[in-house]
Amino acid sequence: MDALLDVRDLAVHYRTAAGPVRAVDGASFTVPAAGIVGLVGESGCGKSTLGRALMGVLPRSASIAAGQAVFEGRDLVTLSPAERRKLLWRRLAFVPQTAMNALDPVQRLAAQMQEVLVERGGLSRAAAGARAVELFAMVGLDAGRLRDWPHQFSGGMRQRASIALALALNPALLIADEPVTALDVIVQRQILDVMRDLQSRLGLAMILVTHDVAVVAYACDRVVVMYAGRVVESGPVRAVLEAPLHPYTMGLMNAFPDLERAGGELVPIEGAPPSLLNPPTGCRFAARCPFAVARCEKDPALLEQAPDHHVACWRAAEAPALRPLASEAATWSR
Amino acid sequence: MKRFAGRIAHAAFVLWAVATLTFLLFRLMPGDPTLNFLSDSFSEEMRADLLESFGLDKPLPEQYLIYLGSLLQGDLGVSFLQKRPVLDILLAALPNTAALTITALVIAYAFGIIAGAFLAFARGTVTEGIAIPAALITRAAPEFWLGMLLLSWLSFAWGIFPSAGANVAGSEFTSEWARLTSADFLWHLILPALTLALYLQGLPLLLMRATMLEVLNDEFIVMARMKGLSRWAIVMRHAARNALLPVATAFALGLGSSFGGNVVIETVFSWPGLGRVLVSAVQGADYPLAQGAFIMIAAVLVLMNMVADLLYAWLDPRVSVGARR
Amino acid sequence: MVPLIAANDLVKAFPASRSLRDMARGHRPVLRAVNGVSLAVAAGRALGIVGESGCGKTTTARLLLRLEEATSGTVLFEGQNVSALHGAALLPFRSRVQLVFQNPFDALNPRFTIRRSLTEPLRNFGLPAAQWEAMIREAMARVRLDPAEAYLDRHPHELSGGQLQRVVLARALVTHPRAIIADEPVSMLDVSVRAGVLNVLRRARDELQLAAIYISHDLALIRYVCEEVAVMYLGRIVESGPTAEVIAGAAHPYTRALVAAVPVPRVDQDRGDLPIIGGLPDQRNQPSGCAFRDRCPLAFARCAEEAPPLRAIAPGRHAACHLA
Amino acid sequence: MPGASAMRRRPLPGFVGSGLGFLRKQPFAVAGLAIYLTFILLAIFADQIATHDPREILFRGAYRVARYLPPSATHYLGTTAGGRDVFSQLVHGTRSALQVGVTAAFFVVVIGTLLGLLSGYLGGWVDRVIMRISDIILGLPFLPFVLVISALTRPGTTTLVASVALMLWPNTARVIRSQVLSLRERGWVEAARVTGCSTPRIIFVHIAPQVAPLAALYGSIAVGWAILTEASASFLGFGDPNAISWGLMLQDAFANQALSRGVWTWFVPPGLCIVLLVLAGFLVSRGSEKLLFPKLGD
Repeated sequence: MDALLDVRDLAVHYRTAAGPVRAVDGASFTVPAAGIVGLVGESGCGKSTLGRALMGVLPRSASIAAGQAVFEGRDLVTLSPAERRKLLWRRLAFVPQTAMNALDPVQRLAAQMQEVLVERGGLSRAAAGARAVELFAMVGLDAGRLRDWPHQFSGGMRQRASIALALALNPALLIADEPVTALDVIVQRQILDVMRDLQSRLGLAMILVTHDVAVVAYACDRVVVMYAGRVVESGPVRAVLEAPLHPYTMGLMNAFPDLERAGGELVPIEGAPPSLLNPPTGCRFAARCPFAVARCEKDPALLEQAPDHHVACWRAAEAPALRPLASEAATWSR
Repeated sequence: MKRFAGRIAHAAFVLWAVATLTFLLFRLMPGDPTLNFLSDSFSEEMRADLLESFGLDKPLPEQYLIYLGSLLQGDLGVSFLQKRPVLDILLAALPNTAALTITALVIAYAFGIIAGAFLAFARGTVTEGIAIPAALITRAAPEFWLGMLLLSWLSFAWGIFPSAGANVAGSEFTSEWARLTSADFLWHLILPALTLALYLQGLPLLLMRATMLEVLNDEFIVMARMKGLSRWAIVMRHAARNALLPVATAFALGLGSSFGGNVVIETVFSWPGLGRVLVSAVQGADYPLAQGAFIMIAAVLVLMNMVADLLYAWLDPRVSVGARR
Repeated sequence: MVPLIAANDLVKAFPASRSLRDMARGHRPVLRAVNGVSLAVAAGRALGIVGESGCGKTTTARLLLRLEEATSGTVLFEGQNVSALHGAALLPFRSRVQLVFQNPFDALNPRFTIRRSLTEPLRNFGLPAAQWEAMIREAMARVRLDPAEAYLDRHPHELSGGQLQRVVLARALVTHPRAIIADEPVSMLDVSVRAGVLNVLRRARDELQLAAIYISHDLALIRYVCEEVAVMYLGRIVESGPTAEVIAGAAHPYTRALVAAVPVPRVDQDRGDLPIIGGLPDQRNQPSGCAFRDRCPLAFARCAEEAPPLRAIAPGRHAACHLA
Repeated sequence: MPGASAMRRRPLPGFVGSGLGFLRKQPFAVAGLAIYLTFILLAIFADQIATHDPREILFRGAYRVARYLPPSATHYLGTTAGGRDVFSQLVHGTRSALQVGVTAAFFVVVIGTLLGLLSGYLGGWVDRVIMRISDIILGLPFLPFVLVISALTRPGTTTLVASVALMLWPNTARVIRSQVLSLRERGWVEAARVTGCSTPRIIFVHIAPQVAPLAALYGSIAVGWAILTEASASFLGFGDPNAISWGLMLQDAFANQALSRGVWTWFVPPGLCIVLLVLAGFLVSRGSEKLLFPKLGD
């Protein structure tokens, strides 16, 4: 497969007084040249850190400890800051979470558009103005709103503006970090529709970081499931969500209340993710997994269990038999 | 517009309250304030005359109304000792204080902002380890003592700068402006302004550093880095502009409080400003002059407090521009 | 059905910002966060209030709890009007109606041990000290925090989100309330532990025959825990009825949009376009007539002239739409 | 939030542990506390440490006042123009500095915290009244006000302390108030209301402990302000003429041409002492600031 981005054994560590926190600890996945890849996992699983590591904007206390991330043939990890700057926003752009103040509060949207288009895109001021109007139209915003300040926008509009900014220079890959988390369902759906629509019209690749399996199911073509700093399962959305191979993915699917599935008890995953300060050896999920066996004390490798469907579980081959068990609450409550 | 009107009304209320407080303060303090302020050498008759000429023989509420009325007309009374209108004395001193305060503040904030921004990027370095305690020490030192040190060193020991006054005694000028721009005045200004600036720079420095550090952690700065913008653009266009909001407010506040806070520096350098007028009036029991000086200093303070608020609102669109649907 | 807790035409108006012109005219504009909400819940039943942020659902909950004073309207508890009670007179009501918070990381005093947090309500409501320990243990067992000793002497920062939310629920249950109001009880929790907390909540309601009110933006969650649902839009209830029926056959166009927008964790959703226009309007600039009409794909002339009242459309079902 | 769950679950050290960690991680605060301790010891043992009676006029020979003596083994810092021992005055000056600083700070903290708590939690007319009063006080120029009060009443330490407390409480009250405003919205305060807590109990049992560190921080800054104000007032001649204070020493030195005579052993040490004591307050507050607001740290 011809991958636009190939992440191999990437590790990101936070330095703390108590020792390194392994936020991302050997993550591997690929992103094809077009389509939306969902990066899904619970809070603290390392998915947001991973997105920031790819953009090269980790906080001071964090650093990439190992691995590589090959984007368009070049390793983002070893790239010099100057080389990376050339790629940023032109080839690789970012859409932040709405709740964060990702837009400069004391600059009008037009100025923030201009800045990117003129300084990074090399457009003339006039051309930049026209392009800004075009971009706003693409995400469904009125051109008149370019003159507004960020705080005058509602959450959904701010997110549309962020997407317009991200698409300004026609990037090849867009990383969106929880782009709809802080939004209400209706606005959430509208934003996801905008993203899907733009992806298919512009034919670019997107990584959609989210904690919500339903968002992945609605918007993504591929999915990468992360748990405690590692990728536990990845593949096409249909394969992974309809026939999950990893017990954690099975658990996630059953833990959701479903609008159309009636009553019955929800199936919780007991326990909590392990501390990433001193993560347990072996499979990270073993402590919460109802199907754990002696073998799970050793690390399972991320292997291609079915065509294009990778999983890191010793019992992946037994998945069809485990799936029905995983949908019963009794299995998980021990 | 509405904010503007509201803020002016608020300032007017505070001014009225301060004026009333001042009135009561000078009249209701324990002991007879008139005694306090009248020299022992006055005869009983002279005292009665004086009381009458200053309206002090009338009942308190009436005095209060007269007081407020003349205050509104800008009439602050006549000095006991100098026998001149208080306002004239104050207006003569005002340019000196203004020159000193503004010069010192501009130096202090120019230096403090640049050094503070620089220090925000020097986290964990030796420079920071020295600069922060040094800034704290200048904040902890009494202004007059800093002045004494500079005086004894640069004026008495090395004889570079004059030790007192704003002009060489007996110099004549065609106009007040000519005096303020004369080389002689500026030469006299350097030492007191430097002392005041040394004392004042700690605040903008520490404030700029702190807000800068806070802003640099903001998501929109991380976004600017992701956009591949140059370091200069990130720092100047995004970080500094946001970090300067509270510093600009502090400048206005500093202007207000320095007008009255210069008292000690003006004393050390015998600088003929408002603070010096106040101190000598209080010491010399010249109560109309003391009261007038106090009210003028308070008025500047209240005014600048208001300016600070309005400035902040004006600079920050989140405050000045309402949300739109 | 005798309602345990009920609201009658609740209104909460906040003063809106005034322009100089308003001031000159002595005009005091108000924002009605809650605009005439009536509801009733019987013991052992659960009502879900669903809507977007800003629709007034949280304010409704706070009015029901008497955490805020209603501008008009009444709250009835066990048939008694509690709207006018204050101070000590309010204590019996407080001990009977409890709240489960949205953010478990913020709902417990960080300086208190779990035991102290659970003791506070018992002390405040004047229960005899001899019973405290037993009541605390009962509550801890009910929320499945076992053994209780493992948690009681710890501080909130030592527990995970799921555990904290169970403690919050235990605190609500410790005084044996009759009604419980849960404001987005799992939205701050990790996906994998949400189900556990929801199960505990549902069991507690069944076992104690509580009247329960759930506030959520998530219809799927409401579907799981509530038999009845009320949909709110801009301070008003626009539709109510049995949850399954409302979801399957929504009568109000807003409800239909909400149902269509709820994300489901399944592939191959052919869900079509969202039947709604634009985003939530500014509350100060509501359209005439039906408040939803400028977003409604079905709006027609009458909607601009006349606000549709909430009326019965089928047994147990109400909707505020001319077309329902 | 990266690694948030890991952080969240990491048990914090107990009270003792955090105290020790505080000493290790906060060199600023440790330095500040050390300075405080030194001055406290100086004040307690002033009589033992001072070499002379600070008020005694010393004589050289039979009738010559021992003025402007250079530093020596008997007079570590020489003598004043009035023939008094500088070192002994310096040591005894510690007492009045600490007395002024601590009492003023105490009243600032108590008044400011109490009014801030009431204003922030109760809101309504209580809040409006308290805030209007603080607006008015913030409209009064600080030092001129203290001078006028001192001039109109009997000058002395009590007047100074009272006027400093009167002028400084609004700052503390405002900060406490805004902290309370945000605490009031916290879930656990709401929870206290729902679980039947009385208003006084919410204010003093639930909220007050949370603002105590902030109040202490403002207290340590108020110590410095009070000392500086006392020094300035004394320097301008509005202090207690009978007290022995650093400010009066500086005034004495200034009035007696110590500057032009270059008697730096007279006017440098009192200033240094003021700097150190005020600095100690800043250092302690900076140290505790990091402890209070770890977000500012890194």
